[in-house]
Amino acid sequence: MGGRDPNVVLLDENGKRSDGRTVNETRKVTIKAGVLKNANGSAYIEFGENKILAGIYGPRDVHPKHLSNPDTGILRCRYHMSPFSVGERKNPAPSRREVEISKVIKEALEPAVILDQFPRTVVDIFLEILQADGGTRCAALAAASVALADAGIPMRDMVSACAAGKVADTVILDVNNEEDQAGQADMPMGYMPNLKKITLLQLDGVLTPEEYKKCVEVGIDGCNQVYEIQKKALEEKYFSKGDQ
Amino acid sequence: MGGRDPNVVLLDENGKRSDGRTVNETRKVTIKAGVLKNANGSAYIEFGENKILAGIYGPRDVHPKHLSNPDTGILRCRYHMSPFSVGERKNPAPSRREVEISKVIKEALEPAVILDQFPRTVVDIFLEILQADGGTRCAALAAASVALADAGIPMRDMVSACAAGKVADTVILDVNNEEDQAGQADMPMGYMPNLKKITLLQLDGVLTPEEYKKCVEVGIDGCNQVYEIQKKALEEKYFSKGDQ
Amino acid sequence: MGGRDPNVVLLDENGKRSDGRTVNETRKVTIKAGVLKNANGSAYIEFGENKILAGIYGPRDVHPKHLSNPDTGILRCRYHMSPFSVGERKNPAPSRREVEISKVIKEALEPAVILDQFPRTVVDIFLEILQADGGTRCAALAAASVALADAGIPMRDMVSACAAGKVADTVILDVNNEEDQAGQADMPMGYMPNLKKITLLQLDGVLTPEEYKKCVEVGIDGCNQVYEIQKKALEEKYFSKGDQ
Amino acid sequence: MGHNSVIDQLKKNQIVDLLNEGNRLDGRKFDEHRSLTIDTNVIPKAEGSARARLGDTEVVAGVKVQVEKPFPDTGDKGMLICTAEILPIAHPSVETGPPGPPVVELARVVDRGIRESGMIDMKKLVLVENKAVIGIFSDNSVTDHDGNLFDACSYASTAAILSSKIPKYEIKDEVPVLVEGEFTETPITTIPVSVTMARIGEHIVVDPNSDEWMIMDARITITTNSDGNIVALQKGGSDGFTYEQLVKCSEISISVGSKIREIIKQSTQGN
Amino acid sequence: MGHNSVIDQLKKNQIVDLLNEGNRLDGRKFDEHRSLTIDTNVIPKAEGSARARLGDTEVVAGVKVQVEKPFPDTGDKGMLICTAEILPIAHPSVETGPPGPPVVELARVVDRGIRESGMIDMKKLVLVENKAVIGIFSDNSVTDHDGNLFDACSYASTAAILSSKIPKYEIKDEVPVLVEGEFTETPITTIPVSVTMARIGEHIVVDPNSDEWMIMDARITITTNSDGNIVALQKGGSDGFTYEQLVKCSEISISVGSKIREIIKQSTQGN
Amino acid sequence: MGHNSVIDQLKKNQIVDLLNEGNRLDGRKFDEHRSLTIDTNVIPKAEGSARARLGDTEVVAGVKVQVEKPFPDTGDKGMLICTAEILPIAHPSVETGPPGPPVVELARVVDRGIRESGMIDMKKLVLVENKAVIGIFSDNSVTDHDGNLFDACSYASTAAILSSKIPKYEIKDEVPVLVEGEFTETPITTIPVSVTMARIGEHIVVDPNSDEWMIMDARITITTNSDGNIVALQKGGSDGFTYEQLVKCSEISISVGSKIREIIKQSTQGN
Repeated sequence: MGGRDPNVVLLDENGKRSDGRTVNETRKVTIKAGVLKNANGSAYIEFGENKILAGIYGPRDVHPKHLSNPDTGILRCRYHMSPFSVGERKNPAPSRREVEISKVIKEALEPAVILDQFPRTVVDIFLEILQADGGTRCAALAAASVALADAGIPMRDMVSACAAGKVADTVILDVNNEEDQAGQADMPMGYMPNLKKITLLQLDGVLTPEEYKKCVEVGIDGCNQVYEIQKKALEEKYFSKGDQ
Repeated sequence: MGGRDPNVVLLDENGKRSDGRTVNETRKVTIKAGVLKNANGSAYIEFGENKILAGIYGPRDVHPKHLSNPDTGILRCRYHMSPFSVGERKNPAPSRREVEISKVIKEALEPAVILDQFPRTVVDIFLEILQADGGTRCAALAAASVALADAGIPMRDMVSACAAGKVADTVILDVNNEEDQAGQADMPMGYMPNLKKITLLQLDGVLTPEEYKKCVEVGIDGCNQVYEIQKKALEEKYFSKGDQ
Repeated sequence: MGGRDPNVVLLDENGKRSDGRTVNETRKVTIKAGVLKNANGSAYIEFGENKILAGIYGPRDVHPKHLSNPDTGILRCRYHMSPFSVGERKNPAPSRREVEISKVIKEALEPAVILDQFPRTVVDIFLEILQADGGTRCAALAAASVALADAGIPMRDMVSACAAGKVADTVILDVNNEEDQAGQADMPMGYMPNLKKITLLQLDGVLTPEEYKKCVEVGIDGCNQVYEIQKKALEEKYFSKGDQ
Repeated sequence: MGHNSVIDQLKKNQIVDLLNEGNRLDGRKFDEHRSLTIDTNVIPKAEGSARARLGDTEVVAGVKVQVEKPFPDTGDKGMLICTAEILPIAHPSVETGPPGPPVVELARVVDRGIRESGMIDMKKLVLVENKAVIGIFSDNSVTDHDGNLFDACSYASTAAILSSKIPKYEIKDEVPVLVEGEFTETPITTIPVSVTMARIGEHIVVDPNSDEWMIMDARITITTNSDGNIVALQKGGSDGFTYEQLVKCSEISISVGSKIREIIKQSTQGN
Repeated sequence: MGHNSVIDQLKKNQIVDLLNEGNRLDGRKFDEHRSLTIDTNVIPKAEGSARARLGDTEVVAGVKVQVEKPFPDTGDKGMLICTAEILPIAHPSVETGPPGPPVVELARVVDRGIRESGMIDMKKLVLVENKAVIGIFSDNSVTDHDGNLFDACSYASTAAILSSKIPKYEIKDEVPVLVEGEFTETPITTIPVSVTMARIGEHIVVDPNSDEWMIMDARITITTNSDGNIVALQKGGSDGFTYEQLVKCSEISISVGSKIREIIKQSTQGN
Repeated sequence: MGHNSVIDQLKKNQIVDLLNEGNRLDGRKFDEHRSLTIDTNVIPKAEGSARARLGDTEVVAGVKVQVEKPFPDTGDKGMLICTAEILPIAHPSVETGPPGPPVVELARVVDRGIRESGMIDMKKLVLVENKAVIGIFSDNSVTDHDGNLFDACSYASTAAILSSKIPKYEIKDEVPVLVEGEFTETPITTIPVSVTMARIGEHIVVDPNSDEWMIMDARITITTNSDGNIVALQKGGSDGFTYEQLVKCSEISISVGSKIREIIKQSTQGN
């Protein structure tokens, strides 16, 4: 929640947001599964102007060995921004922000994957942000779920993701970059619709207790919407083309 | 020996120093043993305005393995300054100065500890400078000795420590920060009073051969004073409270 | 090919270059083998104003172990510039340029050495640029070959080295620093005269196809000249003094 | 902290069995934090400082105040940076070297909780717009580790900032010049309080200690401000929360937060 | 990519046997590059961008244009920097962390080929001499790795630069001020094309794929410009070339280069 | 240098037995340094340089002189920085990569000995007070390692500085402008000489070679100036010294130091 410039009109008199959406509308989301040749599973997501590649390698041996767990497979995650993905060129070395986001995405996916049958192995999730426009962690998490399914990793449910937030004292769905910069709150969420579990949740910005509840509800609604698109992406790959 | 500003009066006509001490007087030193819950041994020292925590872990396994010695336990030492310990905020990454001081403190303690009976293990000494005011390496060394004793590490003797120096052409005991900045010489010393061995000695600044001898003598005298306080700290923990 | 300042006269009306050489003339090259006490083999080269030490250690155990090859010995190479070797003091940490040059020199020497009989070992080549004046990679490569021979490493041939280039629209031999800065092309070459194989080749700058062929020919000619000096250095060590 | 799956599992069973009976290993109620004591001005040479002891977890925070050149797009505001380091004296498992992901997360969550609350009025920390602003660095050194570093660091930094003073500067030709020995109050607007809760099975417990931390299913840290509003949140751990659990956690964070806020206020009074 | 000497040797024998009969494993002619498709403007928020697919190798290049302070000795020229990263999604063997020697070489060879060709007229990128110049950064992210990253990155960066636009700046009191929404053409002088060839036994093959890359004896990358001149060259690999092979390679690089140049031109037309 | 305890112990016994009879392994007297030869101007492109050979230990030192912005609190003085690197050509045990504690100590002890002696009159190296000063960098590259790098680096750097010249600068509008080809003398006030001694059992030996270095109990490096005063000292090694030993070492450092000072003077005469 950077600037909070009060001059930007984030919600007009007709309830339309700066990019024309209503308060409960996500940006346009398209997902394609199986876009990479070498990876064991992959997905490409466009979430508004966000463009993100997710690739999965594993289950495979862990290096260094002492990180492996004799009782179960483990998950690793790298969230990384390409230098050209943001306004000012990003230094390619991982920032502290990228380290933290890698960790929260990993922890959002751990409740979903079932790795007991792959002891001493690792499943690596690599997320590359090619273009960023607010909400990259949610978009990356949604892509990662599809890529894990594409890789055939056993899962209890897919994790879906979408942010809620607050602009102009109104709770809205799917905060874009401009709303994040000038708005009042941003609450990214990861959610397993079948298990009704929130597995990623963060918040920056001020909410009353009532607004907080509303944000969580709105976020869950957004996740349910994105979930349908995730399922469609897998159906398109596995049934329209008939392979596997 | 940085500035050597000739305008600072480091010794007045009555033989009093800028902080009111006589030439043979140390700053106020207080030591408390056993201040940390998790460490195997610990000590907190206030040496003038210096505030330092010492913690000991070990004897314990060495990682990486190839550093271990099959014939004896080894000692490791980290001297580290908290970012808020000095006037201008210190970068938390270890400086070359901290690397060198860690090494000389380790070598000052090696003659004291008896680790033959703990082959392939390490005793780790961690020294955290919470507030610095000149003479941190001596204060840290004195605290480390008490913490090693508190951890039950077998020792030939405790290493005590105090600096001698020269201001206004006079040899003095226990150089403080102002005297170090504006004075003529600083000679930090570590000393085992029972074995009469000097195990840490450094010098910055110009001394005649006679002044050099005087400095060593004065330093030994200071170490003997600090030694009494070190012993008192251990007595207070182990006899006044009666534990162990 | 940095500046390409057109005002510098790199070739005068008599065909003389800025340092008085003709177009087909190398700078003065002197090589001395066996200059270091501890290294298994060594050489010191002065190639014009370049001054370079080459030292060899090995065949010896590889650390870390996983880099070793059970079928053959391997080669490693470090090309490094001393801080005082160039006009503006160089940061001692290896630059990306040094990393690349280390790699191309290693690959230039690999066709020459025979390491099958030393499985699981490494031969380390360390090249220290004490003074640089253009053409350091060729000079370092020539010195490395002599040092390898001095270390008794079995070789198919020595690799010789010299650069060709283009100044004032003319193909020349052995580009010096001034010619590199103000000239039109620089083509460093490594060559095994007996096997007639080019094992190092790089090019910066614009050449027509004809000039390209001419450059390769001129470079080979230069390498042949340097080869004689390399052989002489070994002869001087092993026959004039009669040791080994 | 290392893992030993058999011991961990036994400990987990013991803790869960107790929780099912309504009890915690150390006798606390589910929504009860450990004893919190805060001493301020423990590093007198820093512009602000505090030691927070939360049970057997202990943190020293020091505040340094310096003139900084602002970032191009925020030249009308001062700077605030909170960091955290787990000192190797704090626990046998601590490794020296660059911070790993858990320490990076710790520092960023502590920083965000204080920053997003608007605790300090950043607009009042400008010396020369776009050229020189006051930078406030609050560095946390963890000296003893018995779980829940998030809250312990947050309380230490908050108290250190509350106890801090800003050196006075005069502006001469657009350059700030220090006025020796004079200070102004740090412009405080609210007191943020983070409350960290662990989910263990279906139970939510406040301020998990080290044993609870090792075996919990998931955790959540919610920071509230003096108005009782929520200003920052971070979910962690390898499992999730239901909607109902999240609502319950928000209520706990407000009620426990207001108690903690009183302790912080009293500990820093008179500064 | 890891090594397994027995498998490698069998694969090498198979490839060499085929080459001796005049065939390549994937059916290409010796001087035939793989299918090359280039899409531009794939990262609309960057000032230029392209995705290049060379067989199953895929690279995304993005161009960022920024005002930079020039180096002391080149204050009369803009700056151009090309980089390369092999993303861990690209191949199971990729390791994260600082780039090793092969990646450093990749980035430097791509950079040199474009820089030495004089593709961009650097003299036209000066805003305020010695004080402010245009810096062009072309960063390559390799997303799928099936060999010959040199050419794939080179084509992606070249196309991204060809598709790029330079934001307009007005100079006020020697300081460049961005004019929002206005752009000028990037000053292009020539189109460099790199052609990488592998020597396997006595055969020279163009655009080696991953299988060929693993078992080749030596490689050479030759970059030519629109005039058909040679502007950069890099030999690699653990063996050498004869004079005759080098001459042959230069001829191949010119003829194959001119075909590739047409593909790049057509892919970037209309930008 | 690695450790092999059995061999080390045998070597130690041999050396100690000899010392007890009054002899050293290489025939030297206890207070005798190894042969010292110094060549200056070995790196003509540097502003000063020297190669020092102390027995079979060899160091090349080069001096670079550059205009630097001074630190805020020392704007009335030039800068002097001495560094040291042990090149991997110098010994089979040398590892490349960031310097470990022994190399950091080496560089800092060499630096302190020269700096604390006041060898260079730093007040004479100011170009524009608080804005631009002369910075002198003396970098030591150890090329062959047979023990006692402290003294070999110190002698090389001292000789390199004695042989150095300072480029001349004219000040125009508070900016220093280089006057090509003109130099001034480096303002020398004294010649510091470090003398390193090892304690082996109860014996003190000067200038320990590699064998003695490996098995010594403790060491001490004492630097004296031209007046015969002591200006810097560093104790090292895993044991200590008695008061009487320290006094003896100071006397040796003065007498041996004055001999070494003559060798350095003669080697650098005419520079």
